[in-house]
Amino acid sequence: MFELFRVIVQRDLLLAMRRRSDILSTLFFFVIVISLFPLGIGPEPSILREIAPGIFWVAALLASMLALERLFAVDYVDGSLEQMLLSPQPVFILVMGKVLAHWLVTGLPLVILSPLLGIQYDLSNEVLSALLLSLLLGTPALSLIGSIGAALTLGIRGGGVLVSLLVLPLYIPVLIFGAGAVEATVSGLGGQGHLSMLGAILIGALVLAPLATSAALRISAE
Amino acid sequence: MKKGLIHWFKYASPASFYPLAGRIIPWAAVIAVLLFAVGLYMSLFVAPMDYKQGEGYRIIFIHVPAAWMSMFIYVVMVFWAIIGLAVNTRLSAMMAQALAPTGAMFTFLALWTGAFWGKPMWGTWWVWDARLTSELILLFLYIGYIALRGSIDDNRRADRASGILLLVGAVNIPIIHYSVKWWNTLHQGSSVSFQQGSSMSSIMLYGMLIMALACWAYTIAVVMVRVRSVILQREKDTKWVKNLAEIQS
Amino acid sequence: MSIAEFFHMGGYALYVWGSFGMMALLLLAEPIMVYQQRKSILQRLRRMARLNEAESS
Amino acid sequence: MLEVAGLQCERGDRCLFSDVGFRLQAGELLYLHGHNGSGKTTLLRTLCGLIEPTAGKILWQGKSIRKQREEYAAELVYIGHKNALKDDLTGVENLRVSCALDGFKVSRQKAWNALERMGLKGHEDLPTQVLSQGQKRRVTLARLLIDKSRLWILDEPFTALDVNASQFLQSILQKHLAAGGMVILTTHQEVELTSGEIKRLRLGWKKHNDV
Repeated sequence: MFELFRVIVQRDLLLAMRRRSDILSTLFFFVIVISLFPLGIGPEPSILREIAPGIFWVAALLASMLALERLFAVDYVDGSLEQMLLSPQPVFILVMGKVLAHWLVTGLPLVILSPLLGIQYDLSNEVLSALLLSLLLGTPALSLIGSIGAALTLGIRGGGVLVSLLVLPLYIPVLIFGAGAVEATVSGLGGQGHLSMLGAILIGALVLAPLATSAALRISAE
Repeated sequence: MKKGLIHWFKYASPASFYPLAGRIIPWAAVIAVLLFAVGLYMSLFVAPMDYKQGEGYRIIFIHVPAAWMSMFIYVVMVFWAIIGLAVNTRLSAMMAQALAPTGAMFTFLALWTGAFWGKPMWGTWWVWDARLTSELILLFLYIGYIALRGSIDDNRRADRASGILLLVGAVNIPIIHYSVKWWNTLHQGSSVSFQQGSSMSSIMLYGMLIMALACWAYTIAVVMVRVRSVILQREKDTKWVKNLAEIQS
Repeated sequence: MSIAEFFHMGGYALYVWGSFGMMALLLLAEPIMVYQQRKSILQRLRRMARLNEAESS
Repeated sequence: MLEVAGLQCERGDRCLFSDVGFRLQAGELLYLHGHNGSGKTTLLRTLCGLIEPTAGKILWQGKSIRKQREEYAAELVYIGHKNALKDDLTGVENLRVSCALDGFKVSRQKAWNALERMGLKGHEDLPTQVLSQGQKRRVTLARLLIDKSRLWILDEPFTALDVNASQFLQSILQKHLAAGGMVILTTHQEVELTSGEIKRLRLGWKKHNDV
């Protein structure tokens, strides 16, 4: 069972490495969105510090949602998805593998880069670490929840727009607790409560989302 | 016991549900009209003016029932989705499909009346109050369901995919609601809420209950008409539809 | 209470009637739309039935 | 043994086929005939368990495949008309992944040998996007040389293959049947068997007779 998980993760990482533009486009989307806000709002550091948590989290939400399109679509088109569904292992193992690889490729770089971007917003070290931690807990949850939407809209015309319609409302708790953790740190209250809620959401998503996604994949691949 | 079960399964087939729904419609419609007449009379004439909110509070006679309905209907849709996924009856997915537009309509109505209540009470049309925000997210969930259903051509796939979406939404709603509440208390939004300040008099409670029942009867009537349309559309190639009196004439 | 007073709603006319009006609008429009939908489906099915009859005879 | 009875399938409110039934024993090959749009691919995918039939049952070793999805999947190879290859991976990598998905761990050397036997010598470690259609098909079919599953369900396996390759594929099929395997396929090409039995199933024959 673990062998298959490893094979899938390895395969998807290898594919991503051979086609690096996909990784980079998500990352640069994140960078550009975050860099645009000061241009629209003005360079006043006190304002930027205040809005930074919300901007980082909304940008992360959008970036993760944009990346969802590629999660299953390519496998669906070339027939690999059928082969995965016909594997003698439980499908949710496969889903976990694919989501993990997807997160490593589209989520993790964004998490790692966020402290660097945080400097643009004049954030203190403490806030930067809270931002890093909240994104580290939150973005995998986003990938997991988003995988349900990606699976449901496979092969549907206008699927990209539809995914955002289905998935964004479900992202709201992650957004609230993620941005809340950073904000609480900014205001000196400490973000532990928010972070533990994010952790709870991540665990919940880890248990439930792969099941829903594999059911959705079976339906969509018919 | 066994006989009762068979009886129920009989109505689970679209062919036998279709005439049953047809018989329900006039009854539900008449009840809805009567209850609305009583409810409106109570809410506009009988209920006394509120000492704090003036005549403006009369809005809650439609706001609260609409908000109840928006949530009830979602729960009912989830119920049908579970039945549909578990037992694989076509009718249950059709019921969920027929309920969705009415549910979205009540959600919109709750938001609209919330805004019209908020303007005189809070001074702005929109306040990020926990209740209104949750209602807004519920509207997004309804729209997502309708959009997903509408963009899948194959009915069987549409039934099952939208069923899964409803289930996912049902798991998420409590989490969303809780997180919005948490967020709201942290940000110290509104201090006036709908029930606060005015102790609910029994006449108000009855008025709201009657309005809610009227909305129920209305929903049943409208949904039955709509589910009949859905049945006709999806079963158009079957013999029983071709032999219907409505079509033969 | 005079009629003018009733419609004035103690200064809340816009809000109260805006809400009740929207409800009336929606609850009247939806049944009409649903009924129209049913009529058009029945019409289409009837046309199809007639076509089939013409073909088979 | 694969037993199918009363199978019915609808796609988009249209009944594609109904009351399909057959029985397939070890060493038997089932040909699926039918004009375009008669539901051959749908039937094959239904037999794999990818599509749920609207009526009827599919039994593997006397037990419904829905109740033993994983056990059944372990005994099954399905090759659809899509090649399920990743353009950015090499032939060897593709083959190893597809075998791993079916539960077989394959060494690099073994995968390399299988591709060589399929006539892909010198192309083993090229990304499959530079290969021709026929060569891609061979990479996909190389799985049949390694996989030990008993039931093969093949959708148009001969498309894009040249004479040599299709003869080689025929010999693979014969060997599989002789060893007690089962094959279900759709094709325009006849397979000559030295042992075992050929069964035929024609889909949509009613419409066919009308024409």
